[in-house]
Amino acid sequence: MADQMKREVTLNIPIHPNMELVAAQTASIIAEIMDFEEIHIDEIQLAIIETCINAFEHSNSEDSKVTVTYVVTDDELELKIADHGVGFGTDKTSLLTGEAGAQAMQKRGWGLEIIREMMDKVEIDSGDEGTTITMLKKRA
Amino acid sequence: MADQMKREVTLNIPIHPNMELVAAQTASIIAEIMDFEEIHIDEIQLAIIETCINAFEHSNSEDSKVTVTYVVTDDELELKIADHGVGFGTDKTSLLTGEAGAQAMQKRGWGLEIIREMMDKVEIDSGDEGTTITMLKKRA
Amino acid sequence: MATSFKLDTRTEDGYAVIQTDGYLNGPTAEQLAETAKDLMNQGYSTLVINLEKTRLVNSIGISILIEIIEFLDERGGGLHFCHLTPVIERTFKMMGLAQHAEIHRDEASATTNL
Amino acid sequence: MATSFKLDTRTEDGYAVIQTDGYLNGPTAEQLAETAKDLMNQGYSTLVINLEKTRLVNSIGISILIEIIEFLDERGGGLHFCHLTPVIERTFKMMGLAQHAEIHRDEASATTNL
Ligand SMILES: Nc1ncnc2c1ncn2[C@@H]1O[C@H](COP(=O)(O)OP(=O)(O)O)[C@@H](O)[C@H]1O
Ligand SMILES: Nc1ncnc2c1ncn2[C@@H]1O[C@H](COP(=O)(O)OP(=O)(O)O)[C@@H](O)[C@H]1O
Repeated sequence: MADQMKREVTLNIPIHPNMELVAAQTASIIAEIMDFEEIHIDEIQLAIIETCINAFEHSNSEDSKVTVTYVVTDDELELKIADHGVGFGTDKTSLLTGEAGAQAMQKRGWGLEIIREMMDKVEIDSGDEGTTITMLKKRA
Repeated sequence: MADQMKREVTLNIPIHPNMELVAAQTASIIAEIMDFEEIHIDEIQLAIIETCINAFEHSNSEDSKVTVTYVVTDDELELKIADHGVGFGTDKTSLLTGEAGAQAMQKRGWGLEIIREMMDKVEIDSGDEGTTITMLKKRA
Repeated sequence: MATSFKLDTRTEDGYAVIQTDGYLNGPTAEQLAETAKDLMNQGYSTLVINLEKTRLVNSIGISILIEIIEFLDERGGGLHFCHLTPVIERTFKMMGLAQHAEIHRDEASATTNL
Repeated sequence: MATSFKLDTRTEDGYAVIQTDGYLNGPTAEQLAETAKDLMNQGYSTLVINLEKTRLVNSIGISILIEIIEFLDERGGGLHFCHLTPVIERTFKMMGLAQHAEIHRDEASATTNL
């Protein structure tokens, strides 16, 4: 199999309102250059926004920074969104979601579910050193 | 005088066609969040594009990377665009430009002049370690 | 720092239309909620929110939209949305908004039979 | 990797219109130059380039536009631009394009008297 080209863009944003838009917009133009469909670009943007606002709201990180790494290969865009905050256990996500949450019009606790819905693959690596969410979108 | 808030976004792009658009687009959304006028956002984007393609074309940098730092204060956007390439003397820019260049429809050698035209302040720091172009745009 | 976000309001016979322009997050959805409550207090119990110029809505913004629905529900009002992108529509459905608000293609179909 | 760039061509009685959509850089301006030369070879010596859907043009793209102007000049043709953003128009003027090509507000005013 031929070696795949791999290109990396990294972005550092301060934890501050609207800075998630910078991360989303950067993804949008990279995905556009990669010739992703518009609907997939919207999905990627929403997933990044939700991941960033989670880091903004919940990480309590001292350096107040989020690093986004965009790894571009021929037909996939991988995103790593990392903070140096307090981390969380995967059991934290115990609110109603899915059908039950929708029925109850549960207001919060949807972020991770939205991210999983929008992307093809999502991995959470969280601990004392912070949280890194790695997610993948294939060009359809 | 009150302390000004200062926020920094940094972006690393590989030297590769169209990656200048990523740097420009990131500036565009930051400037939009800062409430810059549309025409000034276009000016900032063009200045970044010209600076990046200069680094792409001329830097011969081994790490093949360009780092863009966006420094946001209340009413100014400062951009630093850095490569680790061969650098250049400021005497390099000896082609016809300005009126004479326009008269002759000089094809190349306009990048730095365009950058200066689009931004409020431009500083070039270039040497063996690479080139850093620092430029400033005030919100009108 | 704030993104440029705009709200346009139009009142018709029996309903009001709010047109958003820009990113719907916590603060901007709060603006929208204020406007919706004002209209409700002016007697417009049926509201149409036109999202044609909004491409991104985050989950905090949607949680505030749910509050608007609850507010209207309690007062016997009704909320209609139109011009959702496919991704916004999907997110609205995930979070249960489609149960208590109606989703339409455009303003014309949202306002027929109001 | 390439940005999505599109060219639309329309021929009229005595002139042809090329509409660009997207970023004009080296490679995309070369595409435009090829199209312009093709039209010229088909007998259309007057060309209108409509940049309505182009927001960014870099200096390498402009250098290729100058080549198109030179190509047309040598063959007695003429080039007209319309729908330039203020920044694109300023850059065209800086680099001397305005001397040998005409700049118009829109297609209608570009094609009057052609
Ligand atoms: N970057 C993060 N750092 C710390 N905790 C996080 C992070 N991301 C998510 N969490 C935890 O996961 C929970 C669920 O997140 P989410 O599904 O987005 O819902 P919400 O943000 O509305 O609570 C959060 O309440 C938080 O406890
Ligand atoms: N980042 C850089 N690294 C090395 N040389 C540079 C860099 N930026 C500009 N230069 C030098 O400055 C010259 C003038 O640049 P410019 O005005 O943009 O015109 P052009 O790129 O068309 O030659 C270039 O030809 C090059 O020699």
